[in-house]
Amino acid sequence: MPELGKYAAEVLAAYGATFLLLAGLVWATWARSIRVRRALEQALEQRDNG
Amino acid sequence: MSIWKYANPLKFMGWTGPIVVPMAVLATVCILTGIIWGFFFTPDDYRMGSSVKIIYIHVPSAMMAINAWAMMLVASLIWLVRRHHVSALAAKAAAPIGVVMTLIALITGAIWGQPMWGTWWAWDPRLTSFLILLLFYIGYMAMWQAIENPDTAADLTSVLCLVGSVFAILSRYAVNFWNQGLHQGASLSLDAEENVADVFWFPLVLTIVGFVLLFIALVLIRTRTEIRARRLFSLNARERMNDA
Amino acid sequence: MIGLLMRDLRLAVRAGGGFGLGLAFFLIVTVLVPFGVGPDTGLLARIAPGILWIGALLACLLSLDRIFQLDFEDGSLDLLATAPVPLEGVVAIKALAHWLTTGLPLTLAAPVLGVLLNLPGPGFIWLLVSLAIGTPALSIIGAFGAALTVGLKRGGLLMSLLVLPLYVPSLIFGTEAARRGAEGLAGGAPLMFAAGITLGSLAILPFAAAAALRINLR
Amino acid sequence: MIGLLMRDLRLAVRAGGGFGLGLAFFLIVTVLVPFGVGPDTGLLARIAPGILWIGALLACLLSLDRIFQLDFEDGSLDLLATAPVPLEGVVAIKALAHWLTTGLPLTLAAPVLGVLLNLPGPGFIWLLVSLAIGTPALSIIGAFGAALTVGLKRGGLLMSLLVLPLYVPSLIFGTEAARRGAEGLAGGAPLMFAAGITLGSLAILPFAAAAALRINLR
Amino acid sequence: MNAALKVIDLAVQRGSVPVLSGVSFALQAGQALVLRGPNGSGKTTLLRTIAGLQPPLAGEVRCAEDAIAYAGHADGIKSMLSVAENLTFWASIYGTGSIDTALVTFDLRALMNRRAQNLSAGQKRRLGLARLLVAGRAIWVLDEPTVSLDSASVKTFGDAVRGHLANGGSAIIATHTDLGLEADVLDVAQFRATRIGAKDIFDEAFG
Amino acid sequence: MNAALKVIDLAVQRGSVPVLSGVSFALQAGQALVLRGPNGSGKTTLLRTIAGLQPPLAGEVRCAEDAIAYAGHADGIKSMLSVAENLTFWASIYGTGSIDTALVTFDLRALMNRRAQNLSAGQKRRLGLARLLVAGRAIWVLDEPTVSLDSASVKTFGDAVRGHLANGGSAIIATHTDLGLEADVLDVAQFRATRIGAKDIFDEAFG
Ligand code: HEM
Ligand SMILES: Nc1ncnc2c1ncn2[C@@H]1O[C@H](COP(=O)(O)OP(=O)(O)OP(=O)(O)O)[C@@H](O)[C@H]1O
Ligand SMILES: Nc1ncnc2c1ncn2[C@@H]1O[C@H](COP(=O)(O)OP(=O)(O)OP(=O)(O)O)[C@@H](O)[C@H]1O
Ligand SMILES: [Mg+2]
Ligand SMILES: [Mg+2]
Repeated sequence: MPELGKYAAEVLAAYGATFLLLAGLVWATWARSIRVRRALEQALEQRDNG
Repeated sequence: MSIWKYANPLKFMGWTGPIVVPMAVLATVCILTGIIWGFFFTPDDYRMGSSVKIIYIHVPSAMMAINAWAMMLVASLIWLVRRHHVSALAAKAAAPIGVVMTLIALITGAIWGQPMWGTWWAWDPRLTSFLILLLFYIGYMAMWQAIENPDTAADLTSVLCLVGSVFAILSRYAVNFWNQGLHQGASLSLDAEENVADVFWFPLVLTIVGFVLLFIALVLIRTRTEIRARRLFSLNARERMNDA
Repeated sequence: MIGLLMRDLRLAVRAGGGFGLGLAFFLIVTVLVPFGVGPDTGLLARIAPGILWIGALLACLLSLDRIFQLDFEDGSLDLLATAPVPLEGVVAIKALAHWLTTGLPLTLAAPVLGVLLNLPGPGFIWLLVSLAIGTPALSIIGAFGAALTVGLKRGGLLMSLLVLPLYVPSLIFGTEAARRGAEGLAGGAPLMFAAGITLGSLAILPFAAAAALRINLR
Repeated sequence: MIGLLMRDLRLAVRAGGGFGLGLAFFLIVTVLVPFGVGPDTGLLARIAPGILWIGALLACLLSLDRIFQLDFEDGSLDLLATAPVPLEGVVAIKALAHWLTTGLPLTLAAPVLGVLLNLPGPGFIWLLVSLAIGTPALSIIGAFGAALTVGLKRGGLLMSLLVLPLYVPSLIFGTEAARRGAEGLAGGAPLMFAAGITLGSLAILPFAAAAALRINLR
Repeated sequence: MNAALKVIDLAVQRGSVPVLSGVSFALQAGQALVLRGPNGSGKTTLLRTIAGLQPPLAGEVRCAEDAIAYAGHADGIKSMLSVAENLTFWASIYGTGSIDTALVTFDLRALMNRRAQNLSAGQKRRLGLARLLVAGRAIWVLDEPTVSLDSASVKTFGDAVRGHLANGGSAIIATHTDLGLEADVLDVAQFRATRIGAKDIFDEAFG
Repeated sequence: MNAALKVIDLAVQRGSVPVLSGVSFALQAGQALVLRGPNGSGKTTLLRTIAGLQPPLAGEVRCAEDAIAYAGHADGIKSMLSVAENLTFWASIYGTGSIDTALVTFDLRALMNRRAQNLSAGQKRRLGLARLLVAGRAIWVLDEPTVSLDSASVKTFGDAVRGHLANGGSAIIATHTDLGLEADVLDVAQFRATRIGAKDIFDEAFG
């Protein structure tokens, strides 16, 4: 860990907030991707069977 | 055959499938190396102290916030002129990424402003125009949300994006006129005098490249999702049609 | 087209007084501000041009959603779209009618309300001129926003959201001119910019708005 | 009655996001003010509590006209009036739904927007509390205004006109509490008055509003 | 037998102009009454008065409390809600049970999850009528219920009314078309209000 | 003789769902065509497409520029304007002359200065139809024009259509009731869109 001096709180807060936002974005993208893919597969199956 | 054939939804799904994962991996590698390099292996700035480390996330996100809108503008134009569905959906997919980038730039900037300027927020032109950009993003996304029919939504949001871009540029000038501001000038320019020191420059360029790659990877994934959702919509609608 | 303008003006007057109400809303916003920020006259004088411009802008905004919404609901818009008049013209006329019933009276009333907020003497003429030049842009931009959201239930709020960022340049140049005027400086430069925005919007937005209407009707 | 509440909340969310949009409007008003009055942070800090209260009030106001208007237009209100539920209850539930989708999110967002206007540190908590206590009055008074103007074309603007004076007491006590708080003083006394107004309105206005509705329906 | 609904010497107004006067009739349980009369003769005004939406000018409407279900020109349908959500809402308001019967009767099962926005004119009307079954009220007061319905749906509607009557309900229906119901017909044109002797103009104006 | 309106292999959509496909017919001057079909079969969608309010999914609508007058479920009447003001407005938009014939034909003379707000449902509809005469267009595209009209008014309307045809106009009318017109009947149910071969699945979704 480098010595951050008197700006430690700011730097860490900035990195922390960025990390949270990026993680949220990636998670949302991922989750929706999976959800939609499932729903589509189901719908196709239903159409072909029913 | 022109390059437009790659915009056919089926073709698009085909050629993007294999490149999504490598792209995401490459993005992660670039960002991580850049950040670790910058965070652990660069010295403090003589004036800003260790707070200079914020630059490695602030500048790339600020650039991507603007670039994402630019990409949406181009995609909207393509949709309006050539009516390639993938293009409209790519614009839709890019908006949430742009919002997050804008938010990161605003938040890191605000946090940085506290030690540097002694305030969280000042009505500096650069900051202000980012706030306006955020508003445009929110309006654009709200518009997609509010309209049920996907083609109507694509048309209307594209028109909004065009007009919005013109007004966003206008606001940028208006805001400059209004207040001269505290914010840094362009320091990535080739003009050596304003340039940041080389030690900061290399990791910064690396994170910027990483953010660009991340943006591309996310846009691809989200566009693929939107294509599937669009198809699902058609199937469901057809289904309801057949029931009736 | 004259027929359309006359009809819209008549409806604005009949439907509970288009003029009166826009004005009254403006008045009330202006009156609320001293309640909100406190009665210090020096403070009020400094914020007066800005508050008056924002008040005018909000009064304008509130009346926007009816530009096309009512005509859409009762089917008139369908009929106008199939009638032998260009939709661009319909948009322009409706924006004009909106300005005549909102922007114009607001402009004329602003100096009077300036007294309530202790607007300094030289500011009056600048405020008047800046509003006269800036409010037409508010109407045509508003017509564009209304056209975008016409089919949607509760489009009114979405429209505000879309339209307000578009209002920012006009607002900045307009208030800048009024503020410089109030401080006794020359506000010519921002006024020129405001005029440029108004002219540009008038030239381009009717087409964008007509396109949006066509999309919403189908 | 729970059914009515759930339906209204669902409609607010469906119709383009009741929450999101009220909030967004509030955000935009707050953002516009610096454009109007200029970027001087000292000046902004002084007017911040008042502007935030006025912004919340206007955001509330803009969403009022839909409390009854849509139900009136599609005939639901006729049917509710003949249904086995007291009209007073309908009014109260609709005001509650309005508060949940507007007043509550506005209250929670106000401190965040305070940052934009450089609201001084101690002001945040007072602002939050004064809004939490004051906004229910805005919703129920608004429901009364909406009931009075429900049948009228373009009643929206007339309603603003009727409702704004009724909002003045809440606004004065609310901002007074927030302003005293921001200056580091105690704002307890005005807060008590604001609470009194809210409770009084909640007790009386549902009856007045129901009476107004009955008259407007016939 | 006691009449479910009794109208005694009723006079109704619209826009403070008397439209009908001297209307009297009684409606028994199990009976349907069809109102006829040319456009503008006052059917809508009469029905709104009976439903209690506007006060009578004179005379009286006698019926049990909370017995009337009214359906007018406008359907009270929320376009943003689905068909099922619309009906469930009314079921919760009237405190009645399930919406299944209503859905089946008016052939709305297939459209159940469709937003009302996306219904055709006739489908919307069917949804509006389905509300009557959900309301569970004894007296139906219907204003041109079959507008934009196709002939199959008109028949469905007729069956629904017949079922309602068979269960001891009653109905009063204004219509211009033939519903195929065995019902008494009342022509409202005969009750047209004539100007009262203009003796005291001021009293008349404030009537 | 040249057809006034020619519809060639038309497919129409609503909410991006194909509703009808393969619709073809020709309408001669002086001819009327009645569209029939159960609720939700796609009559409204077809008429809106013919009137140019929405783009066809496939196929073509061929007719002269500015020849069509459309009248849909909603009447486009301003409730705050009087009957005469409403008509005068449309006359000025279509650049035609006087409104007298329209007022006389649809028996609106007496109501001329009444606000549209204060009309009954059928009177409003008559006002909506009177606009057709004021428009002076050759092809009338009408969606359930006789809703809420009494039988006398339906006859008046039939006469108006017959007069229009005699003058070389033509009309295409969707309705569920009998208008007493000598007109060809087209049942739209036969054109119901079926699923296209799902060869290219994405293209299908984006069709
Ligand atoms: C909310 C506040 C802020 C916002 C919205 C913001 C926005 C931006 C933007 C748009 C850029 C340009 C990126 C590009 O080159 O495309 C930028 C760059 C930069 N910002 Fe900020 N900024 C904020 C606060 C700050 C603060 C407080 C500081 C430090 C005192 C700062 C330092 C910098 C630096 C050093 C650059 C790099 C300049 C360059 O290379 O062009 N920013 N910021
Ligand atoms: N403000 C008013 N002043 C004068 N007459 C009015 C006013 N408002 C309505 N009327 C008239 O009252 C009469 C009754 O209208 P009502 O709607 O009850 O008729 P209706 O029998 O339902 O007709 P329809 O079959 O067309 O629906 C109409 O002739 C109408 O023109
Ligand atoms: N978004 C949508 N998704 C699926 N189906 C839809 C959508 N919108 C409309 N429809 C269906 O399209 C069909 C065509 O409706 P249209 O209004 O054209 O019917 P219509 O023949 O005019 O019926 P009516 O006689 O009841 O007026 C209806 O079955 C309707 O339910
Ligand atoms: Mg009627
Ligand atoms: Mg139809």
